[in-house]
Amino acid sequence: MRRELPLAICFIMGLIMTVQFFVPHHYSQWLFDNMLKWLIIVLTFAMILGIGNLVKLHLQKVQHRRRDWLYSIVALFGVTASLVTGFGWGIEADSPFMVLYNYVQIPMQATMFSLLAFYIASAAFRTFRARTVEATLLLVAAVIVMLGRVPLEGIVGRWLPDLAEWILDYPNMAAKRGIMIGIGLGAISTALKIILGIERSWLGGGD
Amino acid sequence: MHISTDIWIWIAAILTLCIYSFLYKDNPFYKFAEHLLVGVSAGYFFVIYFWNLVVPNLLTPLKTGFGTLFSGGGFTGDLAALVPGILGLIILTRLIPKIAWMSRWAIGFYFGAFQGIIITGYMQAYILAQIYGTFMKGADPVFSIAYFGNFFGDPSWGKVLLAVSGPLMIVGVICTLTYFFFSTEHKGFVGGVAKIGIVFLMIGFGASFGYTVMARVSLLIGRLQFLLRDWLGIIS
Amino acid sequence: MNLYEKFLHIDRRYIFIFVALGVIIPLIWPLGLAVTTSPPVENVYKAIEELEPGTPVLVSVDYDPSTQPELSPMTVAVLRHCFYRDLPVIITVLHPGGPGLALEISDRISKEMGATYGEDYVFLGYKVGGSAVILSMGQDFQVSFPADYFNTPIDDIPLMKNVRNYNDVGLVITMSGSTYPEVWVAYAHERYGQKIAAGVTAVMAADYYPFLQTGQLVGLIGGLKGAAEYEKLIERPDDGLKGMDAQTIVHLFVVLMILLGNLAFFFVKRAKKREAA
Amino acid sequence: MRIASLVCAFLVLAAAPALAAAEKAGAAVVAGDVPNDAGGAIDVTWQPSPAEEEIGFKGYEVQRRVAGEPEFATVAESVVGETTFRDEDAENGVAYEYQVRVLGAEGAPTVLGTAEAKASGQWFNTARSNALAGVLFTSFVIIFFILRARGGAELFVRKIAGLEAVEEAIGRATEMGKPILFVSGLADASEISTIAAMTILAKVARKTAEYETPLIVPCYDPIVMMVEKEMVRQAYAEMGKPDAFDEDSVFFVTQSQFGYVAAVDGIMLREKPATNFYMGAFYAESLILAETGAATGAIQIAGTDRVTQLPFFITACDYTLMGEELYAATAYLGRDPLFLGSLKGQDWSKAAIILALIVGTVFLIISTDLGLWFAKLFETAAS
Repeated sequence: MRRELPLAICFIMGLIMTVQFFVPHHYSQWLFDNMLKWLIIVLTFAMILGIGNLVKLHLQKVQHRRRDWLYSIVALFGVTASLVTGFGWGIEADSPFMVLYNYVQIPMQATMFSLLAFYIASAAFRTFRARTVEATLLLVAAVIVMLGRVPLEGIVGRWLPDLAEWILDYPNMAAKRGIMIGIGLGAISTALKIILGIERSWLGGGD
Repeated sequence: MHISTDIWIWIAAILTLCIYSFLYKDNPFYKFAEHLLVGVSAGYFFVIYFWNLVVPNLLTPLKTGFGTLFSGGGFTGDLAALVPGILGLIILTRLIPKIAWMSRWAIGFYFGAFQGIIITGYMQAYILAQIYGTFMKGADPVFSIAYFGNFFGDPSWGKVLLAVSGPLMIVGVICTLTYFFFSTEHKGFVGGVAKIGIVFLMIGFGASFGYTVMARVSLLIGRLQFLLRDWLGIIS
Repeated sequence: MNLYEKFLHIDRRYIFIFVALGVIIPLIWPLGLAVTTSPPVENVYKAIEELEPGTPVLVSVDYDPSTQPELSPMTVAVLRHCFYRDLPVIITVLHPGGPGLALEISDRISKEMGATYGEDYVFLGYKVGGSAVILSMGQDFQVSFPADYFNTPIDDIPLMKNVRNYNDVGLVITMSGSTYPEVWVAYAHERYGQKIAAGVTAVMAADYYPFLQTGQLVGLIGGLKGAAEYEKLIERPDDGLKGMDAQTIVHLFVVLMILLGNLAFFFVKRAKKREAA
Repeated sequence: MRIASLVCAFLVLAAAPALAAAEKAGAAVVAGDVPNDAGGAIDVTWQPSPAEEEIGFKGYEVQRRVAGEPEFATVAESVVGETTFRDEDAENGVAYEYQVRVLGAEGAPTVLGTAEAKASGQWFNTARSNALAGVLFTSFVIIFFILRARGGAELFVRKIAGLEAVEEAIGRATEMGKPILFVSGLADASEISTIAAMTILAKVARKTAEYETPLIVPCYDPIVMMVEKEMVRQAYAEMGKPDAFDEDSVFFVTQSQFGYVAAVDGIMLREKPATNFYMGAFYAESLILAETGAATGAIQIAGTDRVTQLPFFITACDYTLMGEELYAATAYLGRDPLFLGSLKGQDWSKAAIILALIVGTVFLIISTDLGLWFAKLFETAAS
């Protein structure tokens, strides 16, 4: 019951969803469409556990006055604000929830994202050194593509962007394809091991 | 210069600066923004999933389904929503240590279903489509003797590229795949082929890196436009 | 530690400052670097140029604020182009994060261009469903959009009186940072033969080149560079071209840093070899 | 074994000419069930009418009626530039009669022809027979080698630098008395890379349990958190250190991509882990994490199957497991013969694919048509 049943459920579901792929009939389509929704609903229930975990950790920090406990109050305030506005007034376009989203969450997320512009520059400087043949290849390809994407045609001519495009379309694509085929095989192999119950560490411990 | 008078623009601008302060070093402003972002966003996704998924796909169908059932209409497809409902509740058994093991049933269901989708999906997108793509570019083969014929008939840079690019692609895929052999030592012939594979990998990684720089800069442009235009009104 | 070594271990915060300045300066004082146009973008421009005045164009704002820096400039440029050419614009949104952006842009550009709501453009708002919405518009706009964003029944909107389904739409342009163009192609193009053009982020552009080869997309605007090209075509410089200045500067800066880094690295290595010898 | 895929693909190719033949037979209008679908749709195609060339041609009109009923109803009008129509509104099993009319410049429309068809849903998608052949082939090979490994066959695997470094990196953290940070990607448990990351975590946790090195596992997905917590608990129990397991070491952060990154960046600067693991699915944030980690001086070991993010990990981390190596890591770290067997199976599948690529190339050299025919065996249908 405790270990065999989940393994059996996993096996059966894996088999059903594999077979489903080959069956265009509408029962099969119905199952697929609904399955995706169901799985996200299951995830939503799990989020109760996730948020519960987050709240518990921060409450503990506040309670025991651990390091940075003041900021934990901020986090708790944030969760509360989202939940209260979201369930209290709904998620219509101008609701308080969406205002919170548009003016608090979005700006911070976008700013975090934009840190990449700085890091990509510092990473390129720090790591693009011609230490070995391989590193040199990487660095030369990167520089060509970078220059190829800058509007310099007037100065150096069309050949640079064309070369950049060619590198992206052929050597780069070849490497990507090789990696992807390997990934495909590795993924199928891992999924197979899970369905067959060979890989079962997800069950965790206990009996 | 027209500084914004909208309180929300000010909040957004200040939070933006708090995050940027991290570039200098960790500091109380960043810590504040970080904790606020974590809290708000954790709640956000729960609320969004609830309204956009749980309500239309769980609560509404259950309501209609049971409504029909109790008014004598018999069982309808709406009651299929019981499946995720029950699985969801089973997940929550994790909260009760005594029966926490039951949550594995739901996890088994969740994992199993996705593995089935993965096996077929990866076969299609990662294996077949990539093999097909190695041979084909659009509706034409990447490689044909005729391309060489064209080149020798009327030599030009474009034609030599067209002729050799295809074979290069095929060789690249084979060499890269060879690099990923686990059960043979990278020595001798296999080692040589794998080395060429590494050459392709490195050129590919470099090219992708260079290709991405542009997109990342545009994100920064977006944020700075917000600060300089919407908030400070320095630019129009 | 000599100068070269110091340079190799330079505090990365100096690099950050240069990157920030490289973006801020051209935003305030645009340099106006030259941009050459490319066929995918020209084809979008041509597709709009070829439409008879009065033929509606559907612009679908299928992105959210995370990709807004790249996609809004091209949306703005396309809207301006349509208004120049007296092509009525129908705006839809398939991405839940899009309505606010679409509203802001359509408001701003219509005011600037003197376009009248209901006659020169209409904003139908967001509808959940993606592919189902695209399919339903092939039958009748009424199915998914019985009323516009402001709850006016579309029967009462002058522009929509002559528009029943895709047959009455000259071109669909989807602006997206994800896979919406594929969905548009699969449903509106494959099933109803609707002409589709797409505006996507620079990173996504490579994924959509094959669609151009097969003719499933009539044209493609990729990233800020694409927006800049479009602004050049309609001769109305704006955020795209300004952004290109900034991008060019940062690109050149990064390349310069890589070159200097390697030069310094080379000298340090040579010095070490000499010491060892 | 490729023969199986050839045979399946042959069936597909054999079916295609049959359909084409029906169109060529000369009927002005042809109607037929849409193949490989769930039903409810019929394709109507017709021969172009000479009227198309005339000035004032208004298009074609497609009409439909249930066979035997008196009246036709229009289902498509003013079709221009195309000679096909897909009726998406057909009921399965009902015989429909279609009539295509030409709307000329003036006068009444002229009937081009009629045709009858029924819609039905299929039980097997023939367009996916190559995928079926592929799945059967790879599964067979992988299971075959797993069974052989179970039989006790010795299996060799080559070294992977990133995995050799795992032990060393944990040891270093222990010596320095600093924690280890394990990030298992920013995807949910539906991603195979997340699962691979979780199994790697289980192995890493056994080592941290052994050395009693603190472990920090911030989670992006609540289900991943649940499962990882149990895995780590189990690892500590197996190493005989159940009390060393800290319940709060595996915790949920947020499902917001950059919210999560903000928090992990903060952890890196405040807890100063000596070793950072980034395993699983990563998106744009890969470089933010790796650069922040590099600035703190941590040893960084990454592994992902996101091809677009590999360049960033390769440049900014000390070791990177590329693509398939990430999945292989469990086999390496655990040395379980069954897992090693599956690696062997993957290798043989790879060899088969290389063979297919070579065969295709040879065919392309012999004749472009032959090569195209071979390439088409791998073509995938969109939906």
